[in-house]
Amino acid sequence: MFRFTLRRILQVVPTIVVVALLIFVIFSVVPGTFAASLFADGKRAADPQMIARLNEEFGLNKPLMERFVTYVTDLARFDLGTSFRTRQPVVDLINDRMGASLQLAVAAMAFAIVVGVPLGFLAALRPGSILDTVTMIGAVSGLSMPQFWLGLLMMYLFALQLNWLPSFGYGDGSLRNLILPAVTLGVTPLALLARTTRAGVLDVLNADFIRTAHSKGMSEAKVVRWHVARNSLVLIVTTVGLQFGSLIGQAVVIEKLFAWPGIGSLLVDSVAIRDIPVVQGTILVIVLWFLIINTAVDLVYAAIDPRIKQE
Amino acid sequence: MRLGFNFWLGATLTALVILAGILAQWIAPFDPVLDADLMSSELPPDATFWFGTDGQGRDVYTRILYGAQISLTVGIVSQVINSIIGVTLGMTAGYWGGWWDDLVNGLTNVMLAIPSLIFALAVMAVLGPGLPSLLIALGLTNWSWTCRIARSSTLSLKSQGYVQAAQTLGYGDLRIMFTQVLPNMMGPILVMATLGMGSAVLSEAALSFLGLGIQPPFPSWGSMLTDARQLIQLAPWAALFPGLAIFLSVLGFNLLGDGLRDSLDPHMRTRKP
Amino acid sequence: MTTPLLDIRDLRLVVSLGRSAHHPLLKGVSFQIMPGEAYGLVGESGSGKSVTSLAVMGLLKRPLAVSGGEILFKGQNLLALPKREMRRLRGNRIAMIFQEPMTALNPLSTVGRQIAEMFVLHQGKSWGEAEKLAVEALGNVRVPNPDRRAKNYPHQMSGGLRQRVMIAMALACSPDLLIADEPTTALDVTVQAEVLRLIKELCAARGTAVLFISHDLGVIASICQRVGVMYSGCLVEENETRALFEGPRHEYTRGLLGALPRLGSRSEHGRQRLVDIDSIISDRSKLTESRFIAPRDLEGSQP
Amino acid sequence: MTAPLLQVDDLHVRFPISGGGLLGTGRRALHAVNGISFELAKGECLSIVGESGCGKSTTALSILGLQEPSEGMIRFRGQPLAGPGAPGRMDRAKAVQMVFQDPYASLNPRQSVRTSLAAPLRLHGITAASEIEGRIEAMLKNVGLTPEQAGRYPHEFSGGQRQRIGIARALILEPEIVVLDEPVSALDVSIRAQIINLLLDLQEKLSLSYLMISHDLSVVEHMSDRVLVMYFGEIVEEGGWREIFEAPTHPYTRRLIAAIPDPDAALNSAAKPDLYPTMPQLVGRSFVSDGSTAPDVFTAPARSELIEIGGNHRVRMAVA
Amino acid sequence: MLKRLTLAAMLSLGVATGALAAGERHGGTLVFTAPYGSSFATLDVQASPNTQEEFITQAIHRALYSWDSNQNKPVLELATSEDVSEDGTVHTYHLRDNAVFHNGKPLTADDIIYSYKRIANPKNAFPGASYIAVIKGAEDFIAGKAEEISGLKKIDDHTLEITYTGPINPGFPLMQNTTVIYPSNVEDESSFAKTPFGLGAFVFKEHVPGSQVVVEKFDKYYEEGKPYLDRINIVLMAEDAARDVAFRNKEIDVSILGPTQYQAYQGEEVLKDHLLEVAEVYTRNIGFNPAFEPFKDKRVRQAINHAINAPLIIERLVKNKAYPAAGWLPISSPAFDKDKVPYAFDPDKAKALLAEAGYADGFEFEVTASPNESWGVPIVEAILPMLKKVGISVKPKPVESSALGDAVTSNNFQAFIWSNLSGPDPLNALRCYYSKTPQSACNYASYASPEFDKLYEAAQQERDSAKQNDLLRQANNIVQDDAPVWFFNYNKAVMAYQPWIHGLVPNATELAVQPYDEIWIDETAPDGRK
Repeated sequence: MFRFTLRRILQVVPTIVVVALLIFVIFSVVPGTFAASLFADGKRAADPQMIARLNEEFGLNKPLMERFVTYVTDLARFDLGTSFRTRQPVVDLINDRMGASLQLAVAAMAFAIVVGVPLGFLAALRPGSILDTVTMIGAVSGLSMPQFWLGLLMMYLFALQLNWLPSFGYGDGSLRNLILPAVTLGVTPLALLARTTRAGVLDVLNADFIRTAHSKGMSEAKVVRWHVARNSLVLIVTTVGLQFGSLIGQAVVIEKLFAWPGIGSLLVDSVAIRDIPVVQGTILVIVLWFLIINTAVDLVYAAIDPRIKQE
Repeated sequence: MRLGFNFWLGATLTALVILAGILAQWIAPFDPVLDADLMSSELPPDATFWFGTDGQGRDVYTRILYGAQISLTVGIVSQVINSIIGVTLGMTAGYWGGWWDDLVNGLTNVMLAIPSLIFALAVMAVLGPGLPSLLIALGLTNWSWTCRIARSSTLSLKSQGYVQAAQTLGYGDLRIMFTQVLPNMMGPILVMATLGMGSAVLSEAALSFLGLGIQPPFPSWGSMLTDARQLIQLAPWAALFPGLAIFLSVLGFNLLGDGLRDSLDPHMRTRKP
Repeated sequence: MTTPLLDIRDLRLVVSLGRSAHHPLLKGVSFQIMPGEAYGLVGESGSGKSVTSLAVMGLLKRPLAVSGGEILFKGQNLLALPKREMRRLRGNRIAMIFQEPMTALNPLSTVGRQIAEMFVLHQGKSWGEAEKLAVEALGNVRVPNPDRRAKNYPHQMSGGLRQRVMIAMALACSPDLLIADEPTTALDVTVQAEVLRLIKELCAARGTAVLFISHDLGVIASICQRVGVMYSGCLVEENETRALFEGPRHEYTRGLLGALPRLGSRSEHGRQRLVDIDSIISDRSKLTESRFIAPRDLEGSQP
Repeated sequence: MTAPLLQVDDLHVRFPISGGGLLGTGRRALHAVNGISFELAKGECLSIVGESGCGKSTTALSILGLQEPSEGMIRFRGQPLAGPGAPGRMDRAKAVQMVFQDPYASLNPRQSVRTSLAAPLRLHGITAASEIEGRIEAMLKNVGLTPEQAGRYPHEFSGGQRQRIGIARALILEPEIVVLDEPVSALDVSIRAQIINLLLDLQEKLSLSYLMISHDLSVVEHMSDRVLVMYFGEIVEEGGWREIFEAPTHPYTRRLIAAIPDPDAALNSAAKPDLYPTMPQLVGRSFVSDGSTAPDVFTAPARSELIEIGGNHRVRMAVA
Repeated sequence: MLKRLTLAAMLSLGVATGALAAGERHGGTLVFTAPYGSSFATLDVQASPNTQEEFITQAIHRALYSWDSNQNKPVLELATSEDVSEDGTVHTYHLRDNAVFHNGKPLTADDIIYSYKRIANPKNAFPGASYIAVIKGAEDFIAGKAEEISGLKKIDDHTLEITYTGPINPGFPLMQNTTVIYPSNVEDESSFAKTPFGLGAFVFKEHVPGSQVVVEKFDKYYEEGKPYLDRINIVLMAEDAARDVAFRNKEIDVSILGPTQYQAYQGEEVLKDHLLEVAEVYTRNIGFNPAFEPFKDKRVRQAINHAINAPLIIERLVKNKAYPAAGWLPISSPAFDKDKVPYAFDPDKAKALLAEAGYADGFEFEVTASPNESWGVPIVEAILPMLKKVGISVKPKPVESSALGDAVTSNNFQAFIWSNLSGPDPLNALRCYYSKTPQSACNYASYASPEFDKLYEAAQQERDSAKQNDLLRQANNIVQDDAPVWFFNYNKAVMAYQPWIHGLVPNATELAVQPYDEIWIDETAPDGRK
């Protein structure tokens, strides 16, 4: 198991290296500069000297290869660089935002799991029932909704019309502020989880070993407890992992809409003002997060399924 | 092949979108861009303006019809690009194996690790807003699942007798891939593409919301919705109908894809995330 | 005359194709198995032999359904038994082993635990006790190092070992009847021979009757005392094994036996053609309409 | 003396297995085929028997060019068929063809019978529509199908009919050697006889050479002229069908034959042991393995050699 | 000209500060909004040119000068008086002797010298360096050629002499948030970004990144009896919709309104009486590139101005949240010409002008535009059918906001739509039409007119502000006549506030920035905030 773990962890390295190179290339050809973006709102007249000064300060007038070498050597020392805008280390900025992002992602995922998995399970145990039909219609609808539209609707309903919840922002970080964005963000993974759980449980129910279990004289409840639950867990864990891993990236729109101070909105804002070190750092962290979660899922997977370690 | 209710519902919705797109020129009562009279802005739905007018005084119904063209273009073109990339890489990787397979696998892992919305965001930032950029951005971001499916299908097809037979009969690799492998994995690829169309339409909306989608005056549903969200209280219809149009067309694509998949392979129920 | 252990009377099975359309799978099948007897059902794919066994186990799933007849086990009609009662019989008094030992075992559970489930379910043992009994059961099917093997997962075992695990599981509660559905088809010949020998010996020792289902006449011959030949949902002929092989009466049985290349039957002078079954059978569609040929029709007595 | 039709000389096939080492990059080699040599004469039916994983299919795939040999030579009429100097796919296609085991997986579900048969002809330069049609018609007749069935798709046929189509496809380029990979094992008993008969008829009619891969010894006995018994990548015994079936010498061969569930043997329990006289005494020699325990597939086997023990009959022994 | 402004200002002041007589009340928490982004870039405000950070500056920091919204001009803040030399270049400041930094250090001339040197330090590359550049010797310092800024001279602890490069009004550059004064006794400069110390009425308390900055009353603030508030939460909220909901839920005390909300709020009984409006110093316009053939001809540019019904767009699309533009200088500018009429909407005249110029059949051009709802693509969409009627086809060329600046300053456009600063200093505002101003600086439309230049240069030399304004007014009218841009509107900024809030002022430079030390909350405020 140790070797397996170590191997999975080391396999992340090449991927993250390629991602790092890829985003460097992409953002080295992006039009617009941070310095020029300072004048975008028209609130002050453009100042070519200042633009030149800032570009020099940020090393943007150095040759691409030189910038690349700096970028790579910094990365090798786990240094994500310094933000153009805030002049703080990018790591600090991300640190500041990570808590809110994690809160949102964990809450959304918890909501999705708590609602989605039982629904999918029950639907699979009674295929064709009203519960099944409703769940699956709900799931496909959930997957078909534009997220920010849903968020806007919820915002108006629960915050403005019913006055139950605050509409926006992090506030003091209380649960009340978290509910709307988390629920909105959780809808997609919820729908997916309900579907995959149902599919996974149905697949297990159709497996030969379930027939064996029945042939042993097991009751339905025992079959589910002893054999179905654990076996369908493999698929559920995978889906949860994939979703959880990509949730921080997916949260961009929701964070923007609900003014949630996560790294998704940090990314979008930084793209808009071309704060390239922050953009690169944020994407790297989002990707790293995805890879870590996936590796963790693989390890959990291996703990559940003894076949994996032997691959 | 038995196609269920879902498929037919999905097919109907999709057909409506396609019809709206094709017939827009003839059935739309107004011009989507030029028939903008500020004097008649934000009118509620009535006999003239079936879905009301937007903030610019344009007929929402007309723009929704034309918007279908954009959504379809976005959905279909981006998925065609995705499928071509995914199938080409996946099929050759599965068929040839070796270092090429390792390389494609690595690339796929990288693409999977970058959330597609973020990748699209980056591509849009480089290319600038607009339809061609959007097609490229969405076409480049979602091929990894197709690639994986193409690769695994190829691997399993490769051991099928008829592919081996083709090899022993002297077929070249490319000929085998195109005549023996490709036609027999079109099912799952088609399913992926159909489901991908839905997510492309949603991505278009999300990118529009982030200010990086198709920009006006093109009446894309995503940008209509984004523009109209400011008017949600003054002219809710301007936001309601584009939102509904997105929802129903994506629902159509999803149901169509689900239905196709269920009929092709009842065991392939698990959907890509 | 003893009462049969299993008495299947005019069993009819359909597959429903919609609200009212049915397609018959079994068109009235009757046969009996005596206590301790090994009975073979032989037939080609689609002849209905497997669904017969599932019907006995009560494991038919939609769209398959029993449409008529009785399955009497020790005089009790299994088809009329409440679910709970049927569960108590299943595994305990009637056990089953399946064709694919890879998929018939839960891949995420140790084999020891899967055997132990039998003792927990039917004998009310604690898990600890049951696991010990499971090791014993593995020893009984001659698995080497049973205590180590009990901790293995199915994928860590060869096909032959897995099938032994299935046998250990099936025989755990010393059932009265063991249903074996093509248990050796997926195995290599040498392994097959060992598994067959094991089934034969263990059942003989426990006095367990066997309903053995196979498409392979050789396998059936090596294990069963009596054989029923099925074709297209009907039992077309039934006889003692030796009698059936030596003197097949039904044209289908004759064709089947003739079509079989038999070891040692090749003559000195080149290769002879095998019997083409279609040259014997006049009209396949009429095969099942012809009269069922049972031994009593020929000899007037029963074994 | 003319070269034999097919000559396999010291064929080795090893598969690299990834997954070893810390990063999964370490490679071990699975020894699938370990130096087998044999010849196939014109018009002969040579069978390779053995249980799953013994390397018999890998050997066949190497001959067909579907598997690159790690070592050794395969020659067709004296010309290399694999390795350096080997001909292209096109030439090999006219020399060797294959009939596959699973009739359900061996036909492209999206191609009609006509397409399946016409495409190889076109590929090999036959473009005249009338000639193509004529050859398809003749071939379908040969395998017991009617020309009218050419327009149909595989799913419209039964398993036996599909296998006939598979045979037709293998024969359409008029190859000299046909590899039969378990040609009847997936078929129902009653169909088997028809396909076996068909194969025997075609061999005679078209003077084909068969290389048959099978684990079903009764079919092997029925069809073969000579038999190779393989066990974990090596030939352990080789001989004419009579030698193998009437005087099996290697313990594995004996186990294999004894395991066949043969109705006659089962019913006459006394018959079988008599078939096999006691093992011939080979002074100073011993068998490397008796075939009851599996050797390690990741290492090359212990040194051994095939010893001639009678006319046309050889058995593998440890090197003295 | 001040008449119109004061009128507008008084109207709003009446609303906002009408209850003055009732007596200011001390205590309470103000929940203020920062509407320009989802984060504060840094708490080291000297480093940040963004409006967003001005909300912090306003609470925590003070600069040498400050903007007096009521007088509509910069006034001395940290000095009680100044002496100006004959030629107007040397200012001697007498600093407040009661001003204390939050870290306890009293303000001295050293702090100002320290701060200006920090801002101009070439190693820092701070945006405020351009403002410091008005001090003599600063250019050399910024370029790294000098150790000191020669124009800065400490006379004693509370007297500072600054020599400027010319007879300018130093109030405009030295009131910016990037030129605020930091204490000179902080060792680790990086701590300014975490725990800022200033001279302002409020002390930094807490920063929740991406959410809010909390400040609390500073007991030793130099103005007697101020501030009134105990605490201010400066909450980040960029989404209009979110702000709207929050304001209606009384979660926030003030909200900057967009056009649709302005219209909605005006129609609602409970909201309409608590709106603060001001004409801001921004002019929205479409700039024409004279390098593009049709735009070479003045008649074409005038025709476009005639062809577009700007008042209609302002009424329907901008919901009256703007004033139609008569020329470049806005209503709140001291050089605004109230008698100058805007281009009339007259398509026939436009057609005639186009025909004269040889474009009777029209032409096609691209407008580079950002997504901004008030001066971006939506406006281009609105003029599109109007120009079509006179034969001109317009195509929006959408770019991201950050790319707009690049496209315009690199002269890579046929036309662009933008909102540009046109005040409060009219001399500085009209610099953008002076032919010696580089295109990339702010002469985006590459305007060059000898008559304009002559008037502008005269205005530069004029010390009398009335005469200077008169010269600039004439220059502005020349620009209007030449129409290098389509004059669209001047922004009307609107702030909604809760009824319990008092002391807000109509800040024409940026309405969202308010003097926190003047604001107080009355009894009707919700319990938690009283």
